[in-house]
Amino acid sequence: MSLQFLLTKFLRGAMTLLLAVTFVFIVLRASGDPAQMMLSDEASPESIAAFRARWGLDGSLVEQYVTYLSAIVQGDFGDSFRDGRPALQVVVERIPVTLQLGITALLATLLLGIPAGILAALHRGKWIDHAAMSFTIFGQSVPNFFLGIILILIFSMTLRWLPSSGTGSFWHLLMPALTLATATAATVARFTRSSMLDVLHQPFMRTAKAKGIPHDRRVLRHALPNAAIPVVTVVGMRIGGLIGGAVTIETVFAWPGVGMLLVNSVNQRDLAVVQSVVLLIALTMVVVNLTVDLAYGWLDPRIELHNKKATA
Amino acid sequence: MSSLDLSPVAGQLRRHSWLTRIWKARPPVVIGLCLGWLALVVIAALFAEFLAPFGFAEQSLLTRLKPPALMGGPAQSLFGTDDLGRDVFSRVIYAMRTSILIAIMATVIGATVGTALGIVAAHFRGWVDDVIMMLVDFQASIPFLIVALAVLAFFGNNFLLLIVLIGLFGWDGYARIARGLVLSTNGQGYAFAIRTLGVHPAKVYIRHVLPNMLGVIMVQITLNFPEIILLETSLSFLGLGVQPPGTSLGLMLGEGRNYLTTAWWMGIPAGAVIFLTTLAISLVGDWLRDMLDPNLGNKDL
Amino acid sequence: MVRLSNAKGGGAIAASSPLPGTIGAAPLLEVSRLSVHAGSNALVEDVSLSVRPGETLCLVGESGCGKSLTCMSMLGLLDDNLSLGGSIRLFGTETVGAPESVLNNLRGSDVAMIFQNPMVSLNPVQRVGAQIAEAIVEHTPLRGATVDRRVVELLDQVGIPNVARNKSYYPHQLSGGMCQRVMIAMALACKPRLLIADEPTTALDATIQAQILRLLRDLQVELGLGIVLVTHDLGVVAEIADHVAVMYAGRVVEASSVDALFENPRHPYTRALMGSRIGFGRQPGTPLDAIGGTVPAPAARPIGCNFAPRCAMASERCQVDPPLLRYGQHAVACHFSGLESGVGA
Amino acid sequence: MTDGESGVVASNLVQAYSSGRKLWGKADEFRAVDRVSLTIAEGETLGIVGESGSGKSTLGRMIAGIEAPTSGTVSFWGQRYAKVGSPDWRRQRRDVQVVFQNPAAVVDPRWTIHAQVREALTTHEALAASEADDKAQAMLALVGLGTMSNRLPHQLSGGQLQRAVIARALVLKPRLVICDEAVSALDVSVQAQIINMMLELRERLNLSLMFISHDLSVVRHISHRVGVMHAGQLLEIGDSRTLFENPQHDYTRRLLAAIPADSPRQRRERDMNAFAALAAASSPSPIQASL
Repeated sequence: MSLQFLLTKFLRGAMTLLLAVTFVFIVLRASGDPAQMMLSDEASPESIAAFRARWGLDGSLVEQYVTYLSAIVQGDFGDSFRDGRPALQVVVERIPVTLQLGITALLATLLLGIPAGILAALHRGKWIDHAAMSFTIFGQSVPNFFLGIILILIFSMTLRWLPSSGTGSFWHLLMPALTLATATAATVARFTRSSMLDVLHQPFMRTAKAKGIPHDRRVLRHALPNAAIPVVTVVGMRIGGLIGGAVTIETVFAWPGVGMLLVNSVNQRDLAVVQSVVLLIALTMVVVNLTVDLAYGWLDPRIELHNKKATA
Repeated sequence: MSSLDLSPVAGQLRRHSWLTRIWKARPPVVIGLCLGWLALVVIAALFAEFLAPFGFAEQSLLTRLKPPALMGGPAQSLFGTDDLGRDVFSRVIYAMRTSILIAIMATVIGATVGTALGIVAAHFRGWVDDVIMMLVDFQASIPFLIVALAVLAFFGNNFLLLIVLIGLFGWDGYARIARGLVLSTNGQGYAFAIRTLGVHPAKVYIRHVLPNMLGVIMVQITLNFPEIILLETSLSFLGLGVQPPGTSLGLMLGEGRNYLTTAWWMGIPAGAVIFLTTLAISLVGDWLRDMLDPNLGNKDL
Repeated sequence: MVRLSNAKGGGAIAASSPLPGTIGAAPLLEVSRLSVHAGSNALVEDVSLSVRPGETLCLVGESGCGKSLTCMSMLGLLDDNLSLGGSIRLFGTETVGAPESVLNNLRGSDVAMIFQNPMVSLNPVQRVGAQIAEAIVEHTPLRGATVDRRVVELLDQVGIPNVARNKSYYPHQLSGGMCQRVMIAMALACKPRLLIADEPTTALDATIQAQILRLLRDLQVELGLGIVLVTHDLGVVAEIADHVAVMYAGRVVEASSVDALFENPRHPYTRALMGSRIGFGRQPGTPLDAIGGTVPAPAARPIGCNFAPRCAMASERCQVDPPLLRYGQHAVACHFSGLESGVGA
Repeated sequence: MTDGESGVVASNLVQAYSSGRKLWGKADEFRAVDRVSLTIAEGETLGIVGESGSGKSTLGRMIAGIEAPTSGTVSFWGQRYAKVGSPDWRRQRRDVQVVFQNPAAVVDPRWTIHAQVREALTTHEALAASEADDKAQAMLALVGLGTMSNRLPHQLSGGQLQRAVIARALVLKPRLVICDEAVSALDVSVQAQIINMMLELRERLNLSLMFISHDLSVVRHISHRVGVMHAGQLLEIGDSRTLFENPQHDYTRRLLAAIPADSPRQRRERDMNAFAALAAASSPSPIQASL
């Protein structure tokens, strides 16, 4: 990986963040008077005036944009009107709980999706392939909130094995994490399978066979490293899906994380909090994408192709 | 020996498990069932007034939370009644109409906007391409449900905004595909070759490029449509999509969630309809892809 | 030399061997009555050939004639959905129907193979040196620094400059010609006795093709390799072959020593191929002796002689009665070119 | 078109690409074609040979006017090409046509070949429907596809499809046709059919031809004059016979030496001669020099 490659990716991430901030700014300005919206109805005229001054709402649109940007950069996302604390603080408190759910779901995605995809590709046309593909069709079609409710109905209400809501133990985590992971695991499995099949039909796999390398080692040394390259991208993309899914799943299982906070804040129009959550998620996604790009550059030596002249 | 057509291969039909045989039989049986279900959904959405025994807002406080007809409930309520005594079966039919209508309109918006922008990006290249692709990347990098929630939080909820918002979900996929196809045919492909005959680019796009793109766009629609249904039902489930007294499949499931222990039938039928519909479209889409690209067999996505 | 066996079990008819001391040596490869089927379609039918140490056999024909399938089947590299019939013996070991472990012991050690498109035939995410080392470790007891020395030696042998640097490059950092040299080095890694080359120079520029062919010839003399080389180019045949088998629509239609074939092509298809060539002996601007039509698809092959629909000499008999290959020093599958029968055209 | 000057005169053509977008510093400039000048007379066939990456295709595209040169000019029967994509440029397409290597890539897979030939015709001529049909049919008959005019591209073999593409180009009655590796992907027996057809049609239609190929034998067979491209430059250009019998440039000699032998006997003679020359002069043979 060259410096050029890294810098390009960093710039792209910064660009996405700037776009996200601009997007929120435009929505904020287009939707009416932010002073009215960001503050509660009972706010005094003085506090409204103070708010306007602080956010630079007296100036031109360009000035407002600049003020807004500098506030965001300093970590000032406004105050939550529900408890008056800085919105960012309200959000950050919830992160650990959400992270617990998200990371468990991500692990479940990888541990279910990738092996299922590899096995399906290696046994193409056999029952294991069809079982895996049936699971992926199911996983991609079932709405996660419906799956969650059905699981609650079966395991909490009827069998009474698992708690239907709340946090605290592994048993609390099990249903939400699996529900959240189902759709992403399905996508990852499908993609892994097609990527594997693609690689298995590449000429270099035939070369490895002609070299006399036994089947298992061909798969391990030649197929997997090549198939991993596109899978990394799709896993990165599905993390966005996990974050989106977490919003509904947290609501279904009353999981007190960022997702539930977002839904409640939208319902109560606690705009400072909404804006913090959106920008925080944008930042997360930028970091995720950057990580994916780095992994990509590490896995695929051809990334250098554009930067380094091929010799000999 | 890539020029050989090796499609009819008897060797593959050796030992097969029952699962394999069911899978092989998929086109006639399972796809038939899927198409049948989708036809039912469309008919229900078109003729909701005639099919539903009751109006969707018709309340009857005397018959609240009655179980489905086959489980001891009143005979006229097939799926039972909800907390306001409304007939769940009738409400599911009306909810289908809302959800399908939103999904179709949103798909049309997304497919049109996306395809058009993709073609524009590929035709003009340069900064136009850069800007459009930057927006595509942006859309792909932020979970759309979050964006939708933010917009709804700021603008408040109304039906038109909801449709436009959902319509903008997935346009990036169409744009990417259209751009890729146009670039490849413009580069060394037939669109380029036909232009060097002196044919006007607009004619080339209308006569040649668009008709050749339709198959791929259709496949993208079968991928995008279930996602759109899931997005709308998710939003409605969270109480941020279709608002009461209107009804939608997601909203019904959301309302029924509080009665899971006492009256599970309030939400489950709506959830089942969502699931079956997205499942049917996904299966038909898979099958369509195999039909459109026989070379891929069923190996690809 | 090529020996063409048939059901009567006719013995080998020895042509002069290119290398002294190998006359009568046991064949490295004996293919007899090989067929490849995709379902009910025969892609390759009744192909018999053999190769002895130090000689080069060229399989020549246009696309769709089955030459690559024949070549792939020699190392058991066909797709699972193709079924193999007949017999392929490598150093006396039958490989048709043999377990994978038997084939794996032969592949890359005693028999090596190189392919048409070297750029995509190498693993894109592994350094070329490591790919050669992998073959060595698989088949020899060499380990560690010894392997590394052997890799350097091999790359030197195939004429790669600046080995120390180039062995740690990835395939995409090398040119097509360099990649083919790496493929050849990999093939030579475990001192094979037989090299199978499937259109090894087709994807390369003319000057690179000349270099690679030269390299193969030199290595053959040096190591006494037997070579099977598949090509569609009669020029390549003229450059490198000792013996030639011309294939058309899945069958061998003519087989002989390279000199006999060029001086006296006897099958109408071989003559048509020669006529279509634009050699330097031809007056520029004059019409070529083109034949009409194209090679029939496997499912659309005629009942009689496969070439009959394009053949100027075809008679009624050719339409219904597929001619068999008459074995001999110069074997031909044509009703009109029989040596013994004396039926003239 | 003015008839004051006939044929094509290209002078000092340069095509420079910058290799990749750089974030900082100056992008590396790569000259695909570097100061090439040549002429093609009316009715003449100019062959261009070169290996991959020599710039021969880029040169062809500039002579055809489908790619504007970075600098330099092309005079086409006394006229300059209009801006690529402009209405004037579209009208000029009638006079110059390009035939590419892969015919399947340059036809609309959903249109019959007749419809595609007809479209080319009606783009430039306002014809009655039946007249356009007849002319397209006549052109297809001329290339030997008279009975197959209603087929879709995938129903034709590679050679037949290439004939259809040639028909689509020739129906416009162009002055210049540029064949860019037009027969390279075809089997030899089919290649011979197409070459014979081109030889016949260029006489009948008084075509100027630019025949680009990596195959020296094919180029030699069809061309009156031949140019040799290497690394973007036109190393030498001249009468076909002279160039092949008495090459001036070292690279041309290397190219010629790389042509496979006609027969095994010729190969042995050549190798003997090379060995004798090596022994005599103890200087490396052309093949070794390039190793």
